Amino acid sequence: MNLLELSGVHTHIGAYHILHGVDLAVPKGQLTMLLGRNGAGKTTTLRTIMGLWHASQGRVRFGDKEITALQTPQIAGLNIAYVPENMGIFADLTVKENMLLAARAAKNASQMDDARLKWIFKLFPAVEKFWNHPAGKLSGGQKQMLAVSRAIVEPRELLIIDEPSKGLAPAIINNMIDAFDELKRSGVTILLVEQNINFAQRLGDTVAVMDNGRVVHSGSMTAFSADAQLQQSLLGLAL
Amino acid sequence: MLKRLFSHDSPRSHLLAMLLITVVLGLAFAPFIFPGVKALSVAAKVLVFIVLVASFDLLLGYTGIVSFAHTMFFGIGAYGIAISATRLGAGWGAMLVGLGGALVVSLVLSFAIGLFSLRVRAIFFAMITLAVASAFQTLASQLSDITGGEDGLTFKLPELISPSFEFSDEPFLGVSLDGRLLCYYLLFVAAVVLVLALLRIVNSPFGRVLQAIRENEFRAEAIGYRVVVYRTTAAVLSALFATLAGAMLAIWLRYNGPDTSLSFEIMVDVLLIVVIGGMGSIYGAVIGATLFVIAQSYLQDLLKLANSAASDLPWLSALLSPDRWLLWLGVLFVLSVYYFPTGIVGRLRTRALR
Amino acid sequence: MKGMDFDWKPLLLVPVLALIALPLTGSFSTWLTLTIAGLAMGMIIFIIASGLTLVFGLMDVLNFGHGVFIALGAYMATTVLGGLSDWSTADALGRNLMALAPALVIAMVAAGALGLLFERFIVRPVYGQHLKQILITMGGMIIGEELIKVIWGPAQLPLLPPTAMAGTVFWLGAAIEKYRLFAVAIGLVVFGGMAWTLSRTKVGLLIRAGVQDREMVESLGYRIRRLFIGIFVVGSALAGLGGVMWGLFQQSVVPQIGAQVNVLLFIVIIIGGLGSTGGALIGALLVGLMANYSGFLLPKLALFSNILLMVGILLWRPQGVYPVANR
Amino acid sequence: MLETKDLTIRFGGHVAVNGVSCAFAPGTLTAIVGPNGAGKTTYFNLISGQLKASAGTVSLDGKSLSGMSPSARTHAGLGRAFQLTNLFPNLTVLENVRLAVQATRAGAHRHGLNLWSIWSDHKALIRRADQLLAQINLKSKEYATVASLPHGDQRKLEVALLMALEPKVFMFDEPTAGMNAAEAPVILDLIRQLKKDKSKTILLVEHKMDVVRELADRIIVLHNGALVADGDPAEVIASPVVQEAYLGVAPKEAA
Amino acid sequence: QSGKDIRIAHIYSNTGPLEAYGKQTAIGFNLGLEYATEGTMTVNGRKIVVMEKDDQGKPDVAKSLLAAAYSDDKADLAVGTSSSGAALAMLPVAEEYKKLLVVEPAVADSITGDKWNKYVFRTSRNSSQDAISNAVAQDKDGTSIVLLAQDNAFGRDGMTAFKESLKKAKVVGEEYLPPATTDFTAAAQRILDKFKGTAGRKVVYIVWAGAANPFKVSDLGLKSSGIEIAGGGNILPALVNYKPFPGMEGSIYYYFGIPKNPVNEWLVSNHYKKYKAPPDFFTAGGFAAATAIVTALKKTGGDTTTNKLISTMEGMSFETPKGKMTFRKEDHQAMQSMYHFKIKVDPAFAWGVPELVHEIKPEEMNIPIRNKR
Ligand SMILES: Nc1ncnc2c1ncn2[C@@H]1O[C@H](COP(=O)(O)OP(=O)(O)OP(=O)(O)O)[C@@H](O)[C@H]1O
Ligand SMILES: Nc1ncnc2c1ncn2[C@@H]1O[C@H](COP(=O)(O)OP(=O)(O)OP(=O)(O)O)[C@@H](O)[C@H]1O
Ligand SMILES: [Mg+2]
Ligand SMILES: [Mg+2]
Repeated sequence: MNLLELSGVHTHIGAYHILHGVDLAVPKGQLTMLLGRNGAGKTTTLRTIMGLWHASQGRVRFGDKEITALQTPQIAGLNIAYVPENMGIFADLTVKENMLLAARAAKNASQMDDARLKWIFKLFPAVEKFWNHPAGKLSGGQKQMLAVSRAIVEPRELLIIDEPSKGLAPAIINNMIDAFDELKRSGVTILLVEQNINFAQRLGDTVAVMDNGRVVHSGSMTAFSADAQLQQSLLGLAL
Repeated sequence: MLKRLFSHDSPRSHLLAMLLITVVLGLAFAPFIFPGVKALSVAAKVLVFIVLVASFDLLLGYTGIVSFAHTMFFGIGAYGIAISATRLGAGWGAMLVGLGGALVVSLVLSFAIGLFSLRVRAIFFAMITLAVASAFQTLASQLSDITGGEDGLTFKLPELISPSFEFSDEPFLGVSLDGRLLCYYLLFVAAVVLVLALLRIVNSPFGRVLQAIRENEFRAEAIGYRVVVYRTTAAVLSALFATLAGAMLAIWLRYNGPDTSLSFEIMVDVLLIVVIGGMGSIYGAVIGATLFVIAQSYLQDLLKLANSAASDLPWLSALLSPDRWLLWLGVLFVLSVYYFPTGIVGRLRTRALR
Repeated sequence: MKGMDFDWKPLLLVPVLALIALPLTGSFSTWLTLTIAGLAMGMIIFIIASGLTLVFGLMDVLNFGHGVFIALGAYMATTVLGGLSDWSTADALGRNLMALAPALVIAMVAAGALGLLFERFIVRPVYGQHLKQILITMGGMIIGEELIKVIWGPAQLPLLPPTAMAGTVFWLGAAIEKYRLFAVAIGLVVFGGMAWTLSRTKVGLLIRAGVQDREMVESLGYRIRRLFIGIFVVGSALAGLGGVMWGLFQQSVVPQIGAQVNVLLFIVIIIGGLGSTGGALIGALLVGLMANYSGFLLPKLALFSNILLMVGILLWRPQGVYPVANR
Repeated sequence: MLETKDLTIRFGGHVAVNGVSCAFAPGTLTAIVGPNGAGKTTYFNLISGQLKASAGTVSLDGKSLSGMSPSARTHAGLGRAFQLTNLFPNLTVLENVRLAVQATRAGAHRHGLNLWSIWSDHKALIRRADQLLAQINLKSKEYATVASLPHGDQRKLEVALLMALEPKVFMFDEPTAGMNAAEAPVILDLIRQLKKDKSKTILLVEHKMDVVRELADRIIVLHNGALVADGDPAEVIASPVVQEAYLGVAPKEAA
Repeated sequence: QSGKDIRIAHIYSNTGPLEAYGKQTAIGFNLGLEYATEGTMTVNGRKIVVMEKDDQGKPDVAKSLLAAAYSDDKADLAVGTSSSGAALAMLPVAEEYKKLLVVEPAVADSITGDKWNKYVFRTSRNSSQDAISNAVAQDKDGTSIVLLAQDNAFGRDGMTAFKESLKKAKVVGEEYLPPATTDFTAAAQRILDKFKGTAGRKVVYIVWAGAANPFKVSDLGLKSSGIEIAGGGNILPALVNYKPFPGMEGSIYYYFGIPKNPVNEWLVSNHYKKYKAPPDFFTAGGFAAATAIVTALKKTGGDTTTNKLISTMEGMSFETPKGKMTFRKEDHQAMQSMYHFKIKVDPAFAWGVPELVHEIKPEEMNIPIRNKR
């Protein structure tokens, strides 16, 4: 069963026509990799799902609900977490405050789920270390960790993440791979945009490749990994 | 040749070019096309505002500094002429002394303010200039021995540009050839020269760097531009041009007072004109100032007409009463932000791109 | 954690200023009169500024039209108190309050309602764009002022405090207007309410986050739109309250009553640091004290005392005493 | 020769860069690696002048740079691309590069402010900018505004600005982060070409070990602000500190 | 000539901070014309046409409006305006165009003083008249006075004239406050200090224009030290602040209940009829300007030649709601009565009612001539 489904989605930004009929299915409980060259429209697709830009044509379905025309807070309220490409860190707020905002159920820091925080601190030690620091002062990679931590501070049904591994040291990337694996096992569905091939191969269950505002290939990761020619033609290189 | 005169900054829209030509021709022949003292006063005010607004755009539109102290320099220019004419009498020498003095004062003040602008954040800077400008206005009305206080100064200028001077008894094309006419053309020439100079400055490599600083000051510094120097220079230049605009105003009015050249109202008008015209474009200042000053000057007359037309609807006529012209000016403020987010110039240029 | 300790230095500014003034004023009772009057004046200024700390300090809306709500509040009070003049001129505190309470409430409701309209038609298109905010809110201000003139006329209207709040009490030889004591009480309530709400709920955090990156806050599932409307309305209502208090203090209202205090309010908020309720209170108290001390010692200086105060504070702390929002 | 001596910076109690002394010779590409938050970007910031050191000095060819503003250091020959893209968002791609070209030539403060010539008369600057755009495959987008570029193209432009400065020292901070695997080679090729010019000093912060392995002549490792390893790439990568703290091979708490 | 319209430009603040004042003047002026022409709006067969113009309280606007009125609209003469600054800026225009300007209601002394020219007449009182009449009202043996005024030309000039004309009372201090002052505590403390060691009656004499209520100084320790406050008259909304001070004395330019003459009766009853309210301070002034002009026009037989009008008006007397006024030949200032009043509280009125103590006739005031001819 597909938790999220886009059919024939067109998106315009101002006068520019960016997405030209995206069809994308994200199966429940799996990790879907969205690949493609720079400018293929991956980020735009994610933003369209989140309602940050609205589809001019086509439909977006989540569960059994059509979300095409919903507003962003409503969409997020359906238990979806999103990590944007630019990370969306609130630079003036401390790390703690950033996390607190992501924890919708908590009214103040003491109400955040301790066990889950501990888990996060283990994955991303920097989040704990800089708990009371302004998030704007973090290093590039630390910000990226915070952005991902925010998305997992509470259990969500769907995680949508735009390039989480950029700027992270290999050790941390390993942590993150473990984390996503764990989340997946607990039943979370994940939609990931990634450039890091290694990352993609180790985690992906299904794969979709975009080019020029369309999904030009979709299928299972194993099949895709095996077919070097397909990779070459779609991504311009072999994995 | 013509292109060089305009520093290769073409209007990039036929409609805009037509509008500009209309405005320039209209202003050049204003005394003959629009007879009457009032029309000439409006035209003169347009000239002054074109220079004032263009100078402000150098600061706001090109450098991205929001300052409310611009009218302060406008006022300094006006007071320079007013005070020297009052003290030294109605001579050309006195005018030059006043102008020179005003320029020096503006230079020093704007230099200080320009340096200060780097110390605090943008909003704070804007608010500080607001406070400084209001303090300066208070100061001008307090120093009544020099400035004439709140009543201001009425003064005489050289005979040649005074209304009483007639250099021909015969009216030419129905217009009497007097000092007022000469004065108008003095302003016209000054405005043309100053606007062309500003155009040159914003289209120089220097002007381009200002835009870069506006966009991302941090990166501009990183690629090797000394932001302090550029910003301060822009602040000083813009202040000097505003001072000249102030002098033009005083020469035309032969009067100056705190409300006339220092009030916050003028500052807001200038801001609005920049936005209506289109920020970051000297042409925007020209078009914006023309439209706004004309609208402002004739709004009351227009309302008189509307009011009598609506006289059988009492509530409507209360709103359309000429007494409430400011209400409609306020509406104009709101609508122009709604409908001209990129200003007239921006609008016309995007249209031309289609 | 370092930097998390409470920063107490700015709190000392108020007593330090008062102590510096003590030897200069010469007589103790004069000093006491000036100090109490200054603090009370500061409280009144705080009440009018409180709405703007929300709207400008937290929401980052450079609202030059804030004065409209102040004026509307004051004018509503003239109407309500005029209608209830029997009660407000009665020589009994209870009945005075019965007249004043509806005046305050109606003023706040009216200003809040206007705030709702203002947010929808004036502010909404220009969130995040300072320059346009300045222009469009100036436009809103002009429209509001003119409409007030259409409704209430252009002339100055009297607005006298109820009988029990007129006059003076004496304490240790210092003359204290009763009305100021009332204002202090209201100011403390406003301060307490705001400080509590902002520190105990996520509201303050959400607004600061929303100003920086509205999309991200929405992506986290918060309806930031509604919150912004709500805060704007509260800010406007507080301005309405401030208008009543200011009008009663001046004992008269003119349509420009709001515009006249605009610069002062911005100064208070800058001194306090953006978004800080406590900072705004300190800023307001300093402004009130400075005005009284300098008015007594050197009246000429009183004209510029606010600006000198602001420049002084900014040289010490370029972001104001307690910056919350970092812009 | 770029040299730092005891370079240190503290933020409150936190020492982000801790007494780093290191010299970088022309003709070598030094990769700087280390866990997130190790102080790599901060080290760059200290060298290029965005941050003022709490202690220590920076010098280039024997001339001290300490106390110079970032713009002065740029003129002294330091060039820098940023980790988080940092461009002129509402100007066109061409204009971005042209400004960087201009900074090194006409209009730079050394030559006066240049406020009385017309910018479009400076044809050479525009030609040079065009040339650079062609080199990084962005020529087709030269009139697009930067804000509308996809992330990957913005990263490329970031590098183009650095190339335009023609510095003696190139500092790259994760130039290929977020860049598509098909596009990254364009940047890597550029760096390879630079390496051929033996007068250039190149510093590269990079998390992708395959890239580091291929390009680096030398690796230095920063950890908690301190320089913990320095030397030949193969050796350093094999060292325990890198294996554990950085690559996380033997899982142990990092940072 | 006869048959052609007589064109009068009336420039006043129809908008801007002085809007309320300007509106009163305009009403008064039109009522005055109606009264003086007995409702015909004609003099000698020539119809009077009034062109109303709004100077927004701005001197530069007033100045160009006047020039446009004389030149574009062919006005024969002009009346205006509310703000002193604007009126001062208008004076040279009258001289340039060699046309008559009747100043009303601006009060600055310099209008008929050093900035005066022969085309300028003024029906309104000047600051000296205000100050001197107030001095007459306060000038008693054994009185010590502290002056409290705004720190601007209006405040300082008024106080100088006031001081100069005191004979018996003694000025023990002067306080000039920023015009925007709202908190008077500091001033009250300074005033208390100034009275230290004085005996006898103690009075603070206040000249103030603006929204804040300076009478609050009384509450800030002055009343309890036995210090009285005093001030000149004002418009009705401002007289509300006088209500808590029954018995306070001063002098006023006009209050509708004071003058007893047919003109005022006509004005009050017609104003009530039309506007359901009594005429105010500036209504009377506008009225006086109108009667002055019509009286002059009647004398010239409708001739609007400027020099003719000037020579007619110099020394001319005319009837106004304040009784007879006379343009002094030397400086064209209308000599007029002022009213020494005492505040009474009457529950029927929202304001403190000024009751006439004594009409101060022009002869009782020695108004200096300050212009140079
Ligand atoms: N604000 C905008 N205005 C105009 N065009 C835009 C805007 N944002 C993106 N685009 C265009 O939309 C297209 C798709 O961009 P998008 O950011 O979705 O690509 P992407 O696949 O995420 O690329 P990358 O891997 O580099 O992040 C690009 O051609 C880009 O130029
Ligand atoms: N301005 C600052 N104020 C306080 N702390 C800072 C500041 N800048 C950096 N830091 C801290 O210094 C440390 C080093 O940061 P830096 O950005 O240099 O790391 P980095 O090695 O570049 O990491 P990454 O690989 O994640 O980019 C981090 O822990 C960061 O939180
Ligand atoms: Mg992307
Ligand atoms: Mg880094």
